[in-house]
Amino acid sequence: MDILKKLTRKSRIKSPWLLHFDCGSCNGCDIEVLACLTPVYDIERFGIINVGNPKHADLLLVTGTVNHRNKKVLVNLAEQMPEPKIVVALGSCGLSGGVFREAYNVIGGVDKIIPVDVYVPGCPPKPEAIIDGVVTGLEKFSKKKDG
Amino acid sequence: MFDMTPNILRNFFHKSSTRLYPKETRQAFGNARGELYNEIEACIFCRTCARKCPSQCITVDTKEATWQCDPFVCVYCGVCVENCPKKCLHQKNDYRKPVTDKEIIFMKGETKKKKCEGDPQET
Amino acid sequence: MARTIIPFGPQHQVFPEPIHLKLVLEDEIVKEVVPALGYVHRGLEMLADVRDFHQMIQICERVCGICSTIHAQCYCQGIEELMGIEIPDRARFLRVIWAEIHRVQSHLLWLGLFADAFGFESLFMQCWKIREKIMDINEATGGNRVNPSINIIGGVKRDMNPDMAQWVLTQLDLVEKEVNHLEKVLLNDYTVKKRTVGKGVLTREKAMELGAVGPTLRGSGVEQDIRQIGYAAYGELAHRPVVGIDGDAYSRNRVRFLETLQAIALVREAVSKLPAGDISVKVKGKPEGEVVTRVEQPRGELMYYIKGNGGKNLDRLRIRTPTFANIPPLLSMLPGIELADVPVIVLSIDPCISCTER
Amino acid sequence: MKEVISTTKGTVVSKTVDMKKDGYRFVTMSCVELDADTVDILYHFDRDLHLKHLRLTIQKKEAVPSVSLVYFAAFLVENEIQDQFGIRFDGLVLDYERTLYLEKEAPDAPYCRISVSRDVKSGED
Repeated sequence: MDILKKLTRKSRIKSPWLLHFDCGSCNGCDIEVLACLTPVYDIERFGIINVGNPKHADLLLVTGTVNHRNKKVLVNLAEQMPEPKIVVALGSCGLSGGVFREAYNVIGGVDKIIPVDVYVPGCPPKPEAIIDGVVTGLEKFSKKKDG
Repeated sequence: MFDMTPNILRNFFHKSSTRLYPKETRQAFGNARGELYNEIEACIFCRTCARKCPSQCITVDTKEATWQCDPFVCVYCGVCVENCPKKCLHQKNDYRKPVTDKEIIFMKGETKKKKCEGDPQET
Repeated sequence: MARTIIPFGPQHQVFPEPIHLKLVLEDEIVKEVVPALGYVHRGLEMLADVRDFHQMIQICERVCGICSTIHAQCYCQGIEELMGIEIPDRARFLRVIWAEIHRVQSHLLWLGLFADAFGFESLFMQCWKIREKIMDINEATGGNRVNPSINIIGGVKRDMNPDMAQWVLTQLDLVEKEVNHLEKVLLNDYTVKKRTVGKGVLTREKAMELGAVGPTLRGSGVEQDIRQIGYAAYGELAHRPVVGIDGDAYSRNRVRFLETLQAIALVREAVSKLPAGDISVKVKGKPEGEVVTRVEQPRGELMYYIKGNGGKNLDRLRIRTPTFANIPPLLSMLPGIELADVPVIVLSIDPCISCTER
Repeated sequence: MKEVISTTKGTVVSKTVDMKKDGYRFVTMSCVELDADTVDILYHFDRDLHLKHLRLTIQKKEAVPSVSLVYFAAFLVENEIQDQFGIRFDGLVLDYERTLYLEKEAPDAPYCRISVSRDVKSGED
């Protein structure tokens, strides 16, 4: 069993599956995440696949200022992901609320709702920065204990 | 029926369009707006940047001669750089690297003598 | 027949953004649709209270990441009208150039996502591959891939020197060549036609009544495009709206495809006519009074209502985005179609939820 | 804004019907707070790229007759105004009951900055 567990773990690091959720961003970060998946940046060459089901995902990419309505969805998605998991917050909005910090329906930052492992600054971050962020996340992932 | 096939074949015979990012890093464009930094020696702590910033990420204390910027709030719009009277604010062409912990850029300069304190117009 | 209610979204593979649709089905046929919004609502119109009217440019730009330049352009245009500022000719042409580059980017993005909605993965990848060239243009000329931030009140921030303009044109030539290769696929391919022809029909009358805008309206045969007003430099450029006939998903697809080519042609014309001179004028004073200003976004008519009170903060900033106007037509398109076609129809209006909810 | 026609609560629906007969397309509505008690509601219409506006000045506590039966497209923006200003619209085709954008945690009628007034529906829970 131990070998099997180790193998699963290793494969999760070598080929992490990614779930992307837009938590109220302006779309800029989302299209950059999508741009990462398309030919020019093509993160699938690292074995990273974009999945729609949180139960299959190892990495959660969250973009955007969190608001009162979608925070429930965010918590729900994060809870459904198997442990260990990595949460990457993208863009100024995801980190702190960015320019919208003072708006009335903005909570401001993903880390106010769920724990965040990697912060990727930028408005929006370039695809290169997103790749860096995912790689930094995976380093952290390999150190995390099994849940 | 096979209208996409010529495109796919063409892609086979062309150079791959993928940028092999971690292996080859692309030179950023000269105009690109990236990481913000301050040449603190030249800064006169006039607070123009803090006032003009649309996301209010810069805090300046004139008395203590400190300049603070929260890079996680900054939207990299470059308004502060354009408005700096001393031209001591700059943006690198490269983006800021992802980190695992939040940080704040904190800079402390020397308190300027009376001659240019608080007056951005004076050079 | 038993009725089933299927929740569609907020987190769904087809949409990059969260929108929730409650679909009431009978068998496989959609009978009724109730949209639930609010997943992206930020309330940024209220930020006019805490930010001055210059800072609002950057905020307006971030209403939507796909059409950011055009939002900022519309806002600046409104404030200029309030303050009675005439911007230099060169700035007017430069605004057109950046806006049209943005349109190409947005339409290519949409063509890709649309292909993805009916499972044509390779077409999606191809469109997005072409789009990266436009993103490079944005970065090289404006400084950022998505939010170039070039509009300021009184003109534009950055100039385009002849070398740069030439480089932009050569890049656009490459883009045009590649887009032309896709013409046969997007307009003739069996798969594309099978999934789009006759789906989500919006008749001309219905489109007018429900207040559709942009390619959704033009796809139904109405020749209306805000660029015809001739704001910025559009009055001096040859431009005729692209119009579809059938009002189905295919017709909207065709309109957007042809508009992509038209936008490239407009950039070329604007560069050739680019006058010399200043790129901005100095702005003095504060906006006072109220104004309604409109521009054509990739998704349709964008309307800003601005009310200033002579102070540095605006009294009211109201943004009516094209997707907001296109949601009622969408609700009328959906009933009567099969569940499997819902993503295709929803995407055919080019939904931009962050615009809609602001 | 050149062509602005003032209306009252009684005539707004009939004027909208006239607009529809004339072939105008409904663009949108804007709500502007004037002072603590009154707001302006502007109805924007467009025909062949030509804009026309109706202006309705009302008390915040009053209910406004909805035009969503005339122009279906108005239901979204009327719900939005209900959310943001707390003004009630009578006869909405689809009433979200002030939950279109805002959850309970969010501030009530956030766009009324001068005084937050909540329209108390008779017998509300």
